Amino acid sequence: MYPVTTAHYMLLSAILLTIGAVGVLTRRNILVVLMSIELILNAVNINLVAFSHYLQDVSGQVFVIFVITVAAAETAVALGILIALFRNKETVHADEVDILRW
Amino acid sequence: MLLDSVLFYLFAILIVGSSILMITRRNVVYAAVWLINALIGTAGLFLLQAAEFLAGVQVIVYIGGITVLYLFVIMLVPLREEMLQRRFASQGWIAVICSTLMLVLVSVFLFRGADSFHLGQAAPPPAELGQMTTNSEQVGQALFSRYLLPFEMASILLLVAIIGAIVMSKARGAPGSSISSMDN
Amino acid sequence: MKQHILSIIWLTPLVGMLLLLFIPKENKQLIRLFANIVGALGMAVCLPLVFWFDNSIADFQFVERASWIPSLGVEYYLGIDGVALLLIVLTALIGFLSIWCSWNAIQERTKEYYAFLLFLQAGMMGVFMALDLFLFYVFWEVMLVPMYFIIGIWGSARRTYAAIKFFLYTLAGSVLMLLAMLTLYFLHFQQFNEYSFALEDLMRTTIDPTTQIWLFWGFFFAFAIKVPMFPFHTWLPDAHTEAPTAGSVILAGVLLKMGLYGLFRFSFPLLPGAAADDSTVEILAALSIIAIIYGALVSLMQKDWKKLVAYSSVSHLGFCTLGLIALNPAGVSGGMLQGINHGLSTPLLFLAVGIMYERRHTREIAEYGGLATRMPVYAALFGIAVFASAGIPGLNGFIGEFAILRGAFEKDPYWAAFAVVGIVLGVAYLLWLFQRIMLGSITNPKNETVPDLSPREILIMLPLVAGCFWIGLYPKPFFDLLEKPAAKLVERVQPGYFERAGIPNPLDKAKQVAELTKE
Amino acid sequence: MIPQFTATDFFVLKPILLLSLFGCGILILDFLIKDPRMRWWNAMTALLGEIMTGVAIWQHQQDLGGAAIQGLGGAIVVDGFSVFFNWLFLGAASLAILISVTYLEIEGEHRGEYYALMLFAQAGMAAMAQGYELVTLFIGLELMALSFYVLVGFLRDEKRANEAAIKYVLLGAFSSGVLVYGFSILYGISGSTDLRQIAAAVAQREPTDPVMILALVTLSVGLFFKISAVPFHMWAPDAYEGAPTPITAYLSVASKAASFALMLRIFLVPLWSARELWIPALAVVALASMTLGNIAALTQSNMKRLIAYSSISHAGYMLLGLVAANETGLQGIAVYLFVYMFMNFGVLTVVAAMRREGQPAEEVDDLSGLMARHPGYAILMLIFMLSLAGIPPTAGFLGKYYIFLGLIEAGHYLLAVAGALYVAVAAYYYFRIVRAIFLSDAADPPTFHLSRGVKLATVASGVLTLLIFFYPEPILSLAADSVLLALR
Amino acid sequence: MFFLDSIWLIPLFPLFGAAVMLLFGRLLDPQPAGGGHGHDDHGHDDHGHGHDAPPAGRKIISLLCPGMVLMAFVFALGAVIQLQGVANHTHEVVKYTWLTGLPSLTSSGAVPAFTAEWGFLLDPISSVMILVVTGIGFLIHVYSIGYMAHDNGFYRFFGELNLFLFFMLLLVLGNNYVLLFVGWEGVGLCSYLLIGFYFHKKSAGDAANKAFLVNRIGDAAFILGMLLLFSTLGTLKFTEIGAALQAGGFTAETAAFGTISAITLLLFIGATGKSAQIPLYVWLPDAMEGPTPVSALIHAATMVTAGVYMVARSSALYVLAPKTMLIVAIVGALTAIFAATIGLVQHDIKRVLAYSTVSQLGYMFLACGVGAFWVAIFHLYTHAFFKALLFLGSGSVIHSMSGEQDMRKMGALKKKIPITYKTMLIGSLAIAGIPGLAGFFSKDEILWQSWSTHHQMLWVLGFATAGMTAFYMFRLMYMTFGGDSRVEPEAAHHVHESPPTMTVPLMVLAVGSVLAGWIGTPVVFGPLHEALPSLEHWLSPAIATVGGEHGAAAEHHDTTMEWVLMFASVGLAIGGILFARKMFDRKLEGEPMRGLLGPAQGLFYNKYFVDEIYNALFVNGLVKGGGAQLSRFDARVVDGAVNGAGWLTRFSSTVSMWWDTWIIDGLVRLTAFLVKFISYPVRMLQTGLVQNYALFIVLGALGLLAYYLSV
Repeated sequence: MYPVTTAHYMLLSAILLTIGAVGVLTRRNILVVLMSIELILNAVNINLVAFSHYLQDVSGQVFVIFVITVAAAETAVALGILIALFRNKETVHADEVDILRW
Repeated sequence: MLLDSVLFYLFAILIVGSSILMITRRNVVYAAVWLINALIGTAGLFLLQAAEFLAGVQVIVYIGGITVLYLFVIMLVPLREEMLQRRFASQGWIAVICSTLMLVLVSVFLFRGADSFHLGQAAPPPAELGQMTTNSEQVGQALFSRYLLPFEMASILLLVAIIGAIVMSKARGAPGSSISSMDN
Repeated sequence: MKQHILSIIWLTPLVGMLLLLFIPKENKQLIRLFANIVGALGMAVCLPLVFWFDNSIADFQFVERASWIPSLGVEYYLGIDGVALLLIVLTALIGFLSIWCSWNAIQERTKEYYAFLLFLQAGMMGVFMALDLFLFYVFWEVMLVPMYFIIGIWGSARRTYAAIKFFLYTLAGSVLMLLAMLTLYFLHFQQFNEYSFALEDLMRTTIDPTTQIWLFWGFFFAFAIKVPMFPFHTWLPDAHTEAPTAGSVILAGVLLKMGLYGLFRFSFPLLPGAAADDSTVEILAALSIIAIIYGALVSLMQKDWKKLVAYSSVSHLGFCTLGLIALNPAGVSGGMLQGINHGLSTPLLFLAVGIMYERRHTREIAEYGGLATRMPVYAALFGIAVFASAGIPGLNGFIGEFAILRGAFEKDPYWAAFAVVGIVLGVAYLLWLFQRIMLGSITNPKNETVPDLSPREILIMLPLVAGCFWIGLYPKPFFDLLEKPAAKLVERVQPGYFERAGIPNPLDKAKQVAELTKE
Repeated sequence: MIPQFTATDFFVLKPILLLSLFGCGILILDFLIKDPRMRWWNAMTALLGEIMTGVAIWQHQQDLGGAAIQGLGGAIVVDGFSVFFNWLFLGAASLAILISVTYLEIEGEHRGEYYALMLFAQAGMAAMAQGYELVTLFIGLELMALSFYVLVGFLRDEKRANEAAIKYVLLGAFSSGVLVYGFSILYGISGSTDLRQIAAAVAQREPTDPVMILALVTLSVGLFFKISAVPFHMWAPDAYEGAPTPITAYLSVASKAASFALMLRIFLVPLWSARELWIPALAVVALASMTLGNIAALTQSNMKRLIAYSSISHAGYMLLGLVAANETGLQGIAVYLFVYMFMNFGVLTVVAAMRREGQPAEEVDDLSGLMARHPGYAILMLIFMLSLAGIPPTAGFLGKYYIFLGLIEAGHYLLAVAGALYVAVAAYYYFRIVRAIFLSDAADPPTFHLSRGVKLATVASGVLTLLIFFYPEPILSLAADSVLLALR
Repeated sequence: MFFLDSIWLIPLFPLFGAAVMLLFGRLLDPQPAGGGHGHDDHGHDDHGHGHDAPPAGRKIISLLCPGMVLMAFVFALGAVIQLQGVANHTHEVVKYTWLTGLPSLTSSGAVPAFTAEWGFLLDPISSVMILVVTGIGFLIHVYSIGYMAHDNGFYRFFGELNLFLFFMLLLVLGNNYVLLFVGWEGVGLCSYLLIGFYFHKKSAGDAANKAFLVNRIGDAAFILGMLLLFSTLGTLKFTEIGAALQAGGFTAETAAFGTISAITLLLFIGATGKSAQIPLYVWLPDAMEGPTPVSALIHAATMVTAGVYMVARSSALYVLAPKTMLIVAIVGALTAIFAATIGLVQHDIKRVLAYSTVSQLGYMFLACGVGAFWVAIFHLYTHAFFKALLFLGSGSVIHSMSGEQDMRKMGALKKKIPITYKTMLIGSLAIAGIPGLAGFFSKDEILWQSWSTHHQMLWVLGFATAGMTAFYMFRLMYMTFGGDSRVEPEAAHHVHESPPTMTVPLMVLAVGSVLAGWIGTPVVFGPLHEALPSLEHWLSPAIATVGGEHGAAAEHHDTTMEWVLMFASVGLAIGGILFARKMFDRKLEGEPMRGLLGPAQGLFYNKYFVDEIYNALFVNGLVKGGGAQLSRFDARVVDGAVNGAGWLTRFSSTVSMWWDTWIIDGLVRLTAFLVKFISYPVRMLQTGLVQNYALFIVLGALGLLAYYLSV
C-alpha cells in the first residue's frame, strides 16, 4: 500500500466537494442543500489541513477555523432566511421557490 | 505509517459513505445524522494530521453548534409531508452526470499534478513555532498575531449572523419589530 | 472676441436653451419668440466669421486650443477652414429656419421641442468645429439624442420606430469609429509617446497600409451610415418620413453633411494610404454610383411625398461621395459644394412637404394634384426647389453635379457615365412628383380650399431659394473657399498631385502669402 | 515576539474599525429610539459614520506616497487601489443610505439593523479592498456577503424578498465554498496566505501546472459568481428583483465593485504570472456576459431585472478590461466601476421612489410620461441611460473609452468590435426606457415619493455623471494611482 | 461700339421682363378665384368673357414683355451691324468667371484652373441666331397678346416666354459649352413650363414631363461629351477649341472611331434630344399641348434648332470626325423622311406642322452631316420664318375655330379668315420649295450639298421628303381652307378673323418668308449670287469645313447637274402641290389618304410592321404607361420604346424598393428581430429554480476545466 500523500487528501477533498455539489444540485429540500454546502466547506477544510500538515505551517489550520466560523455564520443566516421563507410560503423545497424568474 | 494509511482510508470511507448517505436520505433528520458522521470522520482526519485543536473545534462548533441548529430548524418543518414528497429535483441525473464529470476532470488534474506534488517548499518549521509544542498554542499564536484582523472581523461576522438570523426568523407584527423590541 | 468666436457660436444656442428652460412651459408664445430670437442670434454670431475669415490662409482659423483632460491628451480644440465655414453658416441658417418653420407646426410640448432644437444646433456646430477627435466624437454623439427626441416625440405615426432606428444605426456606426479613433490614438502614442487626439498630431502618425485599411473601414461605417451611403441608407427614409418638418430639414440640411464632412476631414486625411488604395476607391465609387441610381429608382416608385424626397437624398449624396472619392480638386470641392447644395434644396423640398402637411395632414402624393391652381406662389417656390434638386443649370444643383462629374470623369470616365444616368432619373422622379402634386386639375375636393403660403412661410423659404440662385449663378466665392481645403486633401492623399500634374498648388500660394505677411 | 499593534496598524485599519464601530453604535442607538418616526436618526448616524470613514480615507489618500502602507505584518495595506475602492464603497453606501429612509418607512421595515448591516457590509468590502492576505480577504468577502444575504431578504414578509434571499444565500454559499477551495490550493502551493508570497510561489511554477489550473478554475468560478458574469450570473436578476430597491443599487454597485477589487487583487498579484492562461477564458466569459446580459435585457419589462441584466453586461465590459490586462484596461475597470456607481444608483433611485398603492412600481411602463410629470427626473434619467449606454457627454462613455482603448492596446481588436457593437444593442433597451419616459403617456401613473434623500441622491448622481465626463481628471488620476499600485 | 459691348444686356432684357412678371405679375393680372376651371382651352374663352375689355394690368404686361424683346432685338441688330466692322467678325464680352478654381488633369496636360465664364460671344453664327431669336420672338410676343388675351395666367405666360428668350439668348451667346448648356437646360425648363402651361390638363403635364425627360437623356450625353471634350482639349471655350485642336495635333479620324468621334457623337446625342431627331424625337409632337405661340417660338423657330446651332458651333470638331458626320447625316435624312411620312396622314393641324418641323430639322442635320454647316444655319434661319408663320397661322385658325384642331372638321375657311389664309399660303409655298421663296434656297442648297458630297442615297431621301413636304403642306392648306366646309354648326358662326395683334405678325413673317432666302442664293445664279449678300461668306469665319479649306465643295461643282437637280425638286414640289389640290380641294369622302396609299397608309399607321415586333417587346410598357396617345401612329414606335424603358425603369425601381424594404432593411430588421427573438429563450434559461442556477455554475466550472484540459 502506497503511503498516504497529500494527493490522497486532495482527492478525498475533491470527492467530498463533488458529493456536496451533487447534493446542492439534486436535493429538493433546502435544508439538505445547506448541509451539502457544509460538505463542500468540509472538503476545503480537509485540503487546508492536509496542506498545513504537509507544509508544517499552522496558517492552514487557522484558515480552517475561519472557514468553520464562516460556515456557522452562513448556516445561521441561511436558516433564518429559510424560516422567513417557510413562514411565508410554507415550503422548504427549492423547486417551489420560483416566482422570480425570466 | 501503515496505521496512518489504514486510519486514513477508514476515515475516508466513513466520510464519503456518510456524505453519500446524507444526500440521499429522504428523512432530513437522518441526513443531519449522516452529516454528523461525515464531520466526525473529518475530525478524525484532522487528528491524523496533528491538528488536534481543529479536531476539537470541528466537534464542538460543527457537530455541537451547526448541526444542532439544523435540527432546530428541522423541527419547524412538518416531517410527515416531507416524507411523502420527491427527494430529488427534476434535473437530478443531469446534475449527477455533470458533477461526476467535474470530479473526473478534477481528478485528471490531480493525477497529472500528483508527481510534481512538492507542495510549497516544505520549509522547516519556523524557529518561533518550533519552541512551542502544542498545536493549540501554535494556532493561538498565529490567530492572535498574523490573523488578528480576520479574527476581529470574524466577530463582526458572527454578529451579522446573529442579527441576520434574528431579523429573518422573527415574525412581524410585534410593536417594534427590530432587535430592540426583544426586551419586550 | 475674435479668438473665441467659435466657442461663442456653438455656445449661443446652448445658452439659449438653458435660458429657455426657465420660461414656464405654459407660456408657449414667449417660448416660441425666445427660441426664434436665439435662432436668429445664432445666425447673427456666425456673420463675423464670414467677414473675418481669411481665405488666403490654408490653415485652420479662429483656432481655440485648451487642455481638457490632460491625462488622456484630450483638448478643447476648435478651428475651421473653408469647408467648415460653409457648413457652419449653413447650419446656422438651417437651424434658424427650422426653428422658425415650427411656429405653428408644434403645439404640444413646445418648450421641450425648442430646447431640443437648440441643443441639437449646438451639437451640430460643434461637429464642424472640432479638431480634436475626442471632442468631435462627443459632439457627434451628443447631437443624436435631441434628434432622437425630435423624431420620436413630434414625428408622425411610426415615429418611435424611426427614431430608434435612426439612433441605433448611427450609434452602431459611431462606436466603430470610436474604435478606429482609439487605435489611431494608440498608434500615435506608440510612436510619439504622448497622448493626443488632435487631428494634426494624429496625421503625423505613420501607419502601415493594412492597418490603414482596417481603420478606414472603421471610420467609414460611421460616416457611411450618416451620409447615408448604400447599403446603409435604410434608416434615412424612415427618419425623414416620420420626423416633423424641422427635423427633416435639419436631417437633410445638416446631419447628412456630417458624414461627408467626416470623410473629408478625418477619414481621408488621417488614412491617406487607405483612401488612395485602389480597392477602397473602387468600392466607394461603386457604392456611390449604386446609391445614385438606386436612390433615384426607388424615389420613382414612392407614393409618399416625403419618402420620395428622402430617397432623393440618397441619390444626391451618392453624387457627393462620388466626388469626394474621385480625390481630385474638382471632385472634392464639387462633392463638398454639392453637400451644401443639397443642404439648401432638400430642406426646401421638406419645407414644402411640411407646409402641405400642416394644411392637409397627409403625405400621400395621390391625395394631391393640381395645387398650382390654388397655390401659385407655393408651386413656384416648390418648382424652384425641384429644379434646383434636379440640377438645372442656373441653380445650385448643376454646379455641384458638374464639378463632381468633372472630377469623376478625370478619375474614370465610366464613373461619370454611370452617374449621369442618375441625373436623368433625378429629373424623372422630381418632375413626376411636381406633376402629380402641382399640375393637372384639382381632383381631390379637400384641396379646393387650401390657402396659399403665408408671408412667414414665404420668408422661410426665400433665404434658401436665394442660396440656390447664388450658388447657381455665382459659385466662385464658394469654390474659392473650397479650393484650399480640397487642395490640402488631394495633396495629402495623392502627394505630389499638383506637381505631377504641373498645376500650381493653391497651398503654395497661400504659403507665399503667409510668408509675405510674416515679413 | 508577538508583534505590537502599532499606530500604523490603527491608521491602516481606521475605515474598517470606524465602520464596525458605527455599525455597532447604530445597533445600540436603535435600542434607545422608542419613537419609530425618529428612526431616521439611525440613517443620520450611519451617514455620520460614512463621513468619519471619509475622513479616514482622505487621510489614507493624503499619506499615500508612492508605496503602499502595510499594517498587521502586511495582512492589510493602504494603497491607491484600496483608497480608490474605499471611496467607491463610501459613495455607494452613502447614496444607498440616502434613499433607504423613505423606502423603508413606506415598507414599514425601518429598523436600525438595516443600516448597521450596510455599514458591516462596507467594512467587509473595505477589508476586501485593503486585504493582502487570503484569510482577511475571505472574511471580508463573507462579511459583505452575509450582510447582503440579510439585506436582500430584509423585507421578510415579501415573498419575493424571501425567495431572492434564499437563492442568493444558497448560491452564494456554494460559490464561496468553491472560491475558498481555490484559496486552499493557493495556500497549498505557496504555504502562505500572503498574496506576495503566493505570487512568488506561483511565479516559480509552470503556468500550466495542473494544480495551478485547479486553483485558477475554482477561483474564477467563485469570483465570476460574485461579479455576476455569465454563466455564473443567474442569481443576480432574482436577487436584484427581490431585494429592496436601495439594496439592489447597493448590491449591484458596491458588491460588484468589491468583488472586482478582490478579483483584481487575486488575478493581478498571485495569478499574474499565469495570465496567458486566464486571459482567453476571461475573454470568453466577458463576451458571454455582454451577449447574454444585453440580449436578455432586450425584452425585460421589470426595471430592476433589466438593470440586473444590464449589470451583467457591464460586468462583461469590465472583465474586458482585465482581458486587456494592461494599465489602460485596468484603469478602465476602476473608472468604469466608479461611473457605474452613479448611473446605476441614479436609475434605481428613481425606481425606488415609484409606488402604486403602496406597492413598489418597478415596470418600465411605470416610467411612462415621466417627462410630463417630473421633467427634472426625466432628464436625469436620460442622463443615466445615456451613461449606461456609454454615450457622451456622460461619464459612462469614459468607462467604455478606457476598456476599448485597453483592448486595442492589447491587440484584442475583435473583442473591441464586439464590445462596441453591443453598445448599440444595449442602447436599444436603454432607449426603451427613454421612450417610455419621453415618448409615452401614462394611463395610470405611479406616485413618486421624493424625499430629500432621494432628491439629493438623484441630483448628486446626475450631476456627477455629467461632471465626471466634463472634468474627469481627479477620478482618472485616482484610478491611475490605483492601478499602478495594484500592478506594483 | 456701344451695342457690341452691350451684348450681355441682350439676354437681360427678357430676363427683366420675366422677373417682373413672375414676381409681381399677379398684382398686374389678378387671377379669378378657382384657377383654371372652365378654361381648359383658350378657344372657349370667346364664349366666357371674351367681350371684356382687357384690364389695365394686362395692358402693362402687353407693353412690357414684347417691349423688352424689342429692346433686345434693337440691341442685337445694333450689335450685328457693329460686328461687321470688327476684324474676324468676332467679339467677346466676359462679365465674370462663373465656375473656377478647379485645377484638373486632362489628357492634353494639366489645366491650372478650369474656368467657365459668364461670357458672351458674338460671331457670325450667333449673330444670325440672336436676330432670329429676338426678331421672331418679338413677333410671337406681339401675336400672343391677342392669342392669349382671354387666358388666365396671362402674366405667367409672358413671364415664362420672356424667361425662355433669356435662356435662348444665353444659349446662342454663351462663349463656352457650359454656358451654352445653361441656356440649353434653361430653354428645356421653359419648354417644360410652357408645354405644361395648361397644367390643369393631364395631357399637358404628361407632355411636359415627357419633353423634359427625353431631353434630359440627351443632356446626359451632352454632359459626358462636354466632360470628354474638356479632358481631351482642356478647354470648353469656343474660341479656344480650334487652337487647342491644332496644339493637340488632332487630325481627322478617318480610320478609327477615336476620341473626337466619341465627343462629337455624345454631343450629337444631346442634339437629338433637343432637336427632336431619331430616336429622341417623340417628345416634340406631344409638345403641341402647349399654347400655339409656344409651339411657334420654341418648338419650331428657336429652341429645337439649338441642336443644329450646337453642331454648327462645334463644326471644328465634327470635321475631324467623319464617322460621326456620317451618322449625323444618316440620322438627319432618316428623320426627315420618317417624319414626313408620318406627317402625310395626320389630322391634327398642329401635329402635321410638328412632324414637318421634325422633318425640316432632319434636313438641317443632313446639311451638318454632309459638312455644309452654313447651309444648316441657313435653313434654320429660313425655316424660322416660314415655320413660325405656319404655326402662328394655324394658331389663328384654331383661334377662329374656337379651339378646334382637327382638320377633318375644317374646310373652306379661305373666305372667312383671308389674311390668315394668304399668309399661310405664302408660308406653305416657302416650305414646299417654290423658287423665289425662302425655303427653296435653303432646301435646295442642302440637297445640292448632299449630292455634291457624294451622298446620293441621302439625296434621294431628301428629294423624296421634299415632295412629301409639298404634298402634306398643301393637304393641310386644302383641308383647312379649301374644299367644302365641315365645320361644326355651332362653331361655324363664331369663325372670325383674328385681331390685328395676331395678323400683323403673320404678315411680317410672310414678308420674311419671301425675302429671307435671298441672302443664300445658289452659286449657279451667277451674277445674282454675286450681287446679293452671301450668308455663306458671312458665316465662313466661324465655321470649319471638311478638308479645312473654305468653300472647297462649292468651288468645284457641276453647274449643269445642279440645275438639273434644282428643276427636278421644284418639279416634284409643284407636282406634290397639284396632287394635293386634286385630292383635297373638293368635298372629302372617307379617308383619301387610304385610297392614295392603299395598304401603305395602314403601314404608316402600323409602323411598317417592323415596329410591331418592337411594340410587342414592350407591350407591358404600353399597357402600363398606357393612354390614348400611345395609340397614335408614332407613339407605337419610339414612344413604345420610351414607355417600355419607362416600364423597365418602373419595374427596376419596384425591384429596388422591394430589395430595400426586404433585403437591406430586412437584414437589419431580421437581425433586430433575431436578437429580440432569442432574447426570450435566453430569458427562459432563468427558470427561477435555484438548483438550475447552481447547475449552470457547475457547467461553467466544467467548461473552464475542459478548456484548461486542452491547454
